[in-house]
Amino acid sequence: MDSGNAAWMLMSAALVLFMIPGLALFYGGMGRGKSVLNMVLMNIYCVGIVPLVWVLGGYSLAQSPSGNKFLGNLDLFALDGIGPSQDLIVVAFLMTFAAITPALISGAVADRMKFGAWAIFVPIWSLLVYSPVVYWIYAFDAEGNAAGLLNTGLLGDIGSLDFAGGTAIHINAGVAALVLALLLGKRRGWPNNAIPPHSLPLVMLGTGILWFGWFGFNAGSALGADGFAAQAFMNTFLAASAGMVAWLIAERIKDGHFTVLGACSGIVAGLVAITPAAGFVAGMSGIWIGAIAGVICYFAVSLKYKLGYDDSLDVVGVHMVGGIVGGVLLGLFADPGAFADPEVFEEAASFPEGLFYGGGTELLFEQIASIVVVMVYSFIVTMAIGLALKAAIGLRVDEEDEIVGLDNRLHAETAYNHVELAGKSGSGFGGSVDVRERSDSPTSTKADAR
Amino acid sequence: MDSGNAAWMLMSAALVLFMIPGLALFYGGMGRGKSVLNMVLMNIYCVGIVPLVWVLGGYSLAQSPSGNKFLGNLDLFALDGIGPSQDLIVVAFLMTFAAITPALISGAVADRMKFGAWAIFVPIWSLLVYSPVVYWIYAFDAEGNAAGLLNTGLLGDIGSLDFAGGTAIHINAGVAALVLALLLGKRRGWPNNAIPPHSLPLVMLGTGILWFGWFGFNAGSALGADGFAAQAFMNTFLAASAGMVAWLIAERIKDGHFTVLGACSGIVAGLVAITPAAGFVAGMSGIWIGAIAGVICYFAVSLKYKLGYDDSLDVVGVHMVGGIVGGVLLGLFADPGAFADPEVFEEAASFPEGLFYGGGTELLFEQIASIVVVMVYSFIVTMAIGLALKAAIGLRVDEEDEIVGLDNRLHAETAYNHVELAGKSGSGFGGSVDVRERSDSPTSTKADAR
Amino acid sequence: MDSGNAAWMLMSAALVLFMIPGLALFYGGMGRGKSVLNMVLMNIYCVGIVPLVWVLGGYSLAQSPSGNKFLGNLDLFALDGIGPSQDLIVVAFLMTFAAITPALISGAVADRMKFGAWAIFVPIWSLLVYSPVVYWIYAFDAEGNAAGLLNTGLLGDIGSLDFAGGTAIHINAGVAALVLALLLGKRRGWPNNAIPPHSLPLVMLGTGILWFGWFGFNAGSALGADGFAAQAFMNTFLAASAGMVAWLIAERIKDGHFTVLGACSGIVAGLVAITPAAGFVAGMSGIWIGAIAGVICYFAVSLKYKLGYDDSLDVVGVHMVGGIVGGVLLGLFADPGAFADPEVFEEAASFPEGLFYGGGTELLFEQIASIVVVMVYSFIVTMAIGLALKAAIGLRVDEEDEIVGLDNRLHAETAYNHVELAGKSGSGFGGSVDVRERSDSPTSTKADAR
Amino acid sequence: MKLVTAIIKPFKVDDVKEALKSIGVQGMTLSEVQGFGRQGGHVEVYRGAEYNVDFVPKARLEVVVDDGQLDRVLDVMTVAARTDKIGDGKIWVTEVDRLIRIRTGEMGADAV
Amino acid sequence: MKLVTAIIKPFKVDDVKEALKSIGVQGMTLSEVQGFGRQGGHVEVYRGAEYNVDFVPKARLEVVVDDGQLDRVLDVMTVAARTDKIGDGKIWVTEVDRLIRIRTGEMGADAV
Amino acid sequence: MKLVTAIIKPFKVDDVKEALKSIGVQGMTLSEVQGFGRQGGHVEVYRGAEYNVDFVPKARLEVVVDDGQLDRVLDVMTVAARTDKIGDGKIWVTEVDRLIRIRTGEMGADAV
Ligand SMILES: Nc1ncnc2c1ncn2[C@@H]1O[C@H](COP(=O)(O)OP(=O)(O)O)[C@@H](O)[C@H]1O
Ligand SMILES: Nc1ncnc2c1ncn2[C@@H]1O[C@H](COP(=O)(O)OP(=O)(O)O)[C@@H](O)[C@H]1O
Ligand SMILES: Nc1ncnc2c1ncn2[C@@H]1O[C@H](COP(=O)(O)OP(=O)(O)O)[C@@H](O)[C@H]1O
Repeated sequence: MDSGNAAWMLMSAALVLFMIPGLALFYGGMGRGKSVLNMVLMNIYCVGIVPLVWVLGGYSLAQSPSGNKFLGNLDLFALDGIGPSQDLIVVAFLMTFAAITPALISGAVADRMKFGAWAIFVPIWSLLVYSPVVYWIYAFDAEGNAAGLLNTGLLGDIGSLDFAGGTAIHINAGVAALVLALLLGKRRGWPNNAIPPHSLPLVMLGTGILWFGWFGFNAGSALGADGFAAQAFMNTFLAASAGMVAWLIAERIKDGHFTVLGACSGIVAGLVAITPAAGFVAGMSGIWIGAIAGVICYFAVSLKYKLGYDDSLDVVGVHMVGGIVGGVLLGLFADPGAFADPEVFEEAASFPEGLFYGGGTELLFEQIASIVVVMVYSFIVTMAIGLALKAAIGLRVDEEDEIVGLDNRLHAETAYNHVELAGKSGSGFGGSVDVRERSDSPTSTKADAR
Repeated sequence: MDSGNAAWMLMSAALVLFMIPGLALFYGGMGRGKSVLNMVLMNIYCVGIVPLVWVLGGYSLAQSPSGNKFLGNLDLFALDGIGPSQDLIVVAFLMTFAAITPALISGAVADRMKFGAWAIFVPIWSLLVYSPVVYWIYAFDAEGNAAGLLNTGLLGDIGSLDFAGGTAIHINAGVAALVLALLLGKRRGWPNNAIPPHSLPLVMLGTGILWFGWFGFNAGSALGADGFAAQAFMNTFLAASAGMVAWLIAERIKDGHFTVLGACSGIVAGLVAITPAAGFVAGMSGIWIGAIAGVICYFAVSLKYKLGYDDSLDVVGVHMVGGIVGGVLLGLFADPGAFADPEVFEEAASFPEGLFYGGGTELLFEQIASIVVVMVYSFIVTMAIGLALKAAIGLRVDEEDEIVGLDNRLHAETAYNHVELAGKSGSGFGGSVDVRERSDSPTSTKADAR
Repeated sequence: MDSGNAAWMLMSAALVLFMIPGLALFYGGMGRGKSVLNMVLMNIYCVGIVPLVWVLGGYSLAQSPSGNKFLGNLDLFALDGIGPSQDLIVVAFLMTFAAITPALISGAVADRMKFGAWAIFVPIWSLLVYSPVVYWIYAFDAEGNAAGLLNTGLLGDIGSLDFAGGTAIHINAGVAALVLALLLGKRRGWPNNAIPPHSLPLVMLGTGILWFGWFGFNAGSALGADGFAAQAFMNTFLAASAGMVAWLIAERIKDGHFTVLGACSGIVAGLVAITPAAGFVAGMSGIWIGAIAGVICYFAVSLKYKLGYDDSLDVVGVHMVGGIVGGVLLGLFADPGAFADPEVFEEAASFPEGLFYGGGTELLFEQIASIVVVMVYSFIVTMAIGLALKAAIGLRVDEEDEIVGLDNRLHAETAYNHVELAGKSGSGFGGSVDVRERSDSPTSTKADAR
Repeated sequence: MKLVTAIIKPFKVDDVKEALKSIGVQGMTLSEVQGFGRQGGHVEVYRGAEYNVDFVPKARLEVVVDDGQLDRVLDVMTVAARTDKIGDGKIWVTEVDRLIRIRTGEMGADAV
Repeated sequence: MKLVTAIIKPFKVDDVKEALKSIGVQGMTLSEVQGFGRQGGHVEVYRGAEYNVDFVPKARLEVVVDDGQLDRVLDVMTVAARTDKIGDGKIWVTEVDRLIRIRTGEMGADAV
Repeated sequence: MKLVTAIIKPFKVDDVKEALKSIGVQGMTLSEVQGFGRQGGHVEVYRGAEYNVDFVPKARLEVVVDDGQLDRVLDVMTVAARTDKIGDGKIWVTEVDRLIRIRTGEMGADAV
């Protein structure tokens, strides 16, 4: 790797890491003021525990050439054999993806999941669900040929495409979010009572950080600072813009007003949908993909009311649905020919074309098949992990914790303590709801297994 | 472009994009709590609509070699002929500039502009004002020679200089801001009643993001990671620091205290002023330019009280005035000789010197002439667009909307819903002012053309 | 420097600059709502004044080859002889370090220091404490050989190691923080009354920005985008993750709950501790260093209650202690052999090994000796500056200022003005505490020397 | 003396304050409250879902007045706070036994 | 008429509101307050240090009711707000001399 | 029983609370309010412009006390809240007809 490519990859890894506090603000702002810290902690915890799991075993399972289609081996345990070198940049880059994927799930379990259960769920899910799916889509054998279940072709000899993790990350996390939402059940009062975002400026800030970081996510997935990365960058940019505008128009027509939450949701929907396609489409395709995702996701976030699952912060509606939209549209818009210029990306020529660019329906079917496989696998294994945890320690907090708020009851903290009426003494904790209650229900007992 | 230059340009484009949520926080925090979302949406909307307009036509108008001094043609419609390649990075980089320029204007129209009018104003202004001005300053013919009205020399044979958009962006947007402030009139109660920033921590955060992003804005305008970029980086750094310190000293002397809003305004003033000069001055000039801008802008933000226009968040006082200060001082401090080392920037030798570096007054007059031309053009065309919109759909919201707050009335949202007194049911919307009022004035009617 | 390395260094300098608003939020959120602006201003003021001091004299004192072991000369006054070139990137990169170091101190003086005293303290401390210490650790003579007191070896012929500023920055600032906390005395009511963080979401955001920026801090200290930088990046990542997890576990066991403040503190503790070691350790050492620092700092932040100094936001407990942990552990974990591959870093071979990698105890003793020297010097000189300022203008605000809040009394601002009950007129300042009081104690008098 | 408590629309605070000032009222105390009343039962649409909103923001003004001033104060307040739309609010009056100005220790009518 | 003021636990607001609605109360006013009572004197542990917490968040409900309704209202409130734990709060009743509905100018019992 | 309502300077809350505790008052309720009074009419300078500030932050303490305790409570409060500067605030007293402790259902003086 030359220094220029290395510079871009170092930067991309940092950018994706920065997405995690961005996501914490995006979700935290969208949720309740009395459980924002719980949401924040669920997110940043992922970037604590997952990197440790990743360097020990996750990376090896996901990326080592094991000779089979399903899973890597443990040859790279504790990064065995990877000394100080630029190779580490790619390990670190992928580590940020591993960390953000379970964090995405957290939005669906807002306000009601035991923190202890989450703390155990995350590393297990990372090893049992994330690493295998990544292997299927991105594994290469020792000669550098595609080796995974899904990149070698399920239905024929062409493999499905997923540039930066539409299927591996967004659909995968979205399905897991659905499973946990089903297992946890609805929040008290939902859907009759409004639970509006407690801080939309934080949501906007989180969205801004996500967009900024997503350039690292997508253009960094080119693994260098070349024309390939440039196109991925441009597609990411246009899809987010188009997603925002499309969502704004849809909500203006249906609901009568333009909202900040709508603009932010549209941006994220566009970003999710372009993720699998960023390095495989050219020209104005990014606009189409973003705009279509913006409209479809706008409608998808209302599904939960019809179907009755409490996907609190719309992980399913935006990440799962947006990921599916992007993955399927890639079957239409994939245009490797545009990249064929050897200065851009030599190997592009070997990728399949989409329906609109002369490739027929083969890629489209591969895309759909891959998506279905990942959805089924993620659903089943996440369900198994969830049921096991439920049986072992329970997934859901007490009703009183939910009413009083998770921040106070689980974490002994309150997010905001702006008011200090009593100048000298202890009303500082005054922002909290029923702090004193803990005298009735000692923390030491209640905190167990949270 | 080698991979190192490409890496820096990818990063620079991402940095400038990140400035837009930064600007939304800077303005949003400085404004009222009841219209912060309106401000945020005006800003992020720009990075939704402008990129679409830019790739379709704006870029072509601004950058295609058309053979005249005034405007490009539409040969690059929908980026025709620009396939996946590193050229796209520059298109994307310039796209972020196009997006942020109208966003700058929004600060002047806070608390009282119809969102629908803004939504239409932005793309039109981008095509009719922004693209032509960019062409005048940055157009090159097919052989790479300066071709625009202002970079070919208005008064003689040397063109005016504008490294990263002092005239094209800050003065241009500042004048448009003045026009809209004049057309909209004053906010109710202004200037008798204080309208203090509703969240200074957000202002500080926004400023931090702007400064961070401004390194991409200015040092990215070197279009590579060379000594030229290094000097632009250093100048940007020093001018912001000096602007902050100068403003703090000025306000300490005149008002008696150091303020956070003063420090932030000084930073931005310094950054604006160094923008046209960043790659043309060396040594300690950045400190002088930043410090002078800090002091002048400190006085300029009070002008509105004397002259009576309600430039709500000081777009005119900081961006227009700061841009003028920088543009004029460049006529004094320009020192292309310092860059002449071929390793730094070969072509620098062909740029004109400022008064202090042996160039006489020619550059100074060119700078002033260019600034005047852009100001006049921006004033007239913005006024025409504004008047047309005013006649067609009106620019200003109803008085009641203004009193109750734009967030609630236009966007059906409230920024903060920290308090959830009623644990179970719907007081979540409680943070809003007179939500219920909408039963009297149905959204469906009122929202029209906003 | 090739363009790739330059791109990474430009980016790294921008990243470290961005840490300063991050730090302002981290500290500001952790402190009181009525003095958050004072905290913010103490931080951003550093990035105003220090760069000016740095380019004038600080850089020259810290980095010019003067031929002695103790201090540079003033040959590089006003960057004399450093024209536009990539060398400026390194000057700017180091300038961000100079700016953030005194900002770190501010957390210890929260809620009670005169702003005027701080304004004078910062540039003096930067010249008298920061520049010399940097010289001792990082000075090179004209031939590029180590020349400073501490990098030439105190106890023998091998010098101590400090990759990115564990001793020069974190221990140095931590000791100065302790000195000022001692000189200022305790805040009213401390430690009997709780002073909880006024906004934990801001703390989390600040932490996220710090982590993001720390990649520039540490991996940028490789001065290029090579394997050395890659390893520093990976170590930085793992140490932060491990620090977070370790702190969370420690507080769960001792206090009964996982907290957001704990997670954030653990991240910072891990980052501080890996700073001196980032480019000298390999494999899983980053995890060990981060985890050990997380646990030790968790205990260290309680020391102030036992010893009775009011280190308000735990600068001593995290930065001084974390820096010592990292510096000492480097004596154990240093593994230059791992870097010996000439493609990674040729000169690594000349660095000493730690105890665990066959180097015996020599490096360990050098590390300890260097740390002690810096601590003693920083303590004495900071104490002298502090005492002089105390005698001259006083360090501590009036009791009434402290009760009412520094934002209102020193800066005439209030951080949050969310509520605008009175639609039309001046209750906008309503968020402030006793604004009116100033009629009794005119600002003009009181503001003197603040 | 009487304590007049008024629950009004937030954006009417200023009109009421000015009206009271104009008839010589020299002090009052304002707080933020949430009101539930006939206005209640409204339905909001947000992000594609419908919600009942029960409590709406109101302002609460407390003014202690001399018995003689009471009628004028009530008249002026009622007029200034009125928008003729539902949710305009209530005013209630209670008897004050004692009143003290803290600074001076003055009592009763002198302390108003 | 009477003014009933209740200081209750914040998460009980909804139960009390629903209970009052069910017996025909059509309006009430809610505010955030901080309470100090027997509950006081609790010790918190945070970041390794112990603190006394004096004031805890409470909700304050004000309801103006007809004299005839008073007993029912008090009964219903007491039951709905009770958790049987310390800190459940207080209810006090004061006499209202006059009541005005701002929108219509109605007075007295009609204005409730 | 009486309800004592005091509007005081925010940074005096703690002194008043401690003073009341010291004479055996076991409960009180605190809220944030904004006050307008003689203090009013002050001019602020910010960012080069001048503003009138009408409302300033105050704290509002409510204490229900036995008739016998009333005088002591008023004395103690007045002293503890005083700074001798304008804006120190007011205290007013109203009659309480009934008082209920929610947890136990106790009524009247027992419920204080
Ligand atoms: N019985 C009551 N007790 C206390 N406050 C009341 C009562 N009825 C109404 N309010 C207050 O008055 C406000 C306006 O009442 P509402 O019934 O909505 O309007 P209107 O009085 O115009 O018919 C309510 O939001 C509430 O704060
Ligand atoms: N004398 C009083 N005056 C005013 N408010 C009181 C008084 N006593 C208690 N309160 C309020 O009632 C709340 C509950 O009182 P507390 O003594 O804690 O519980 P309980 O009434 O269940 O014994 C307090 O937090 C305070 O807001
Ligand atoms: N008539 C009144 N009714 C209700 N509250 C009042 C009244 N007069 C004063 N207050 C409250 O008392 C506070 C202090 O009153 P002010 O006139 O400023 O000071 P002082 O009583 O020391 O002369 C005011 O801010 C306001 O909250």
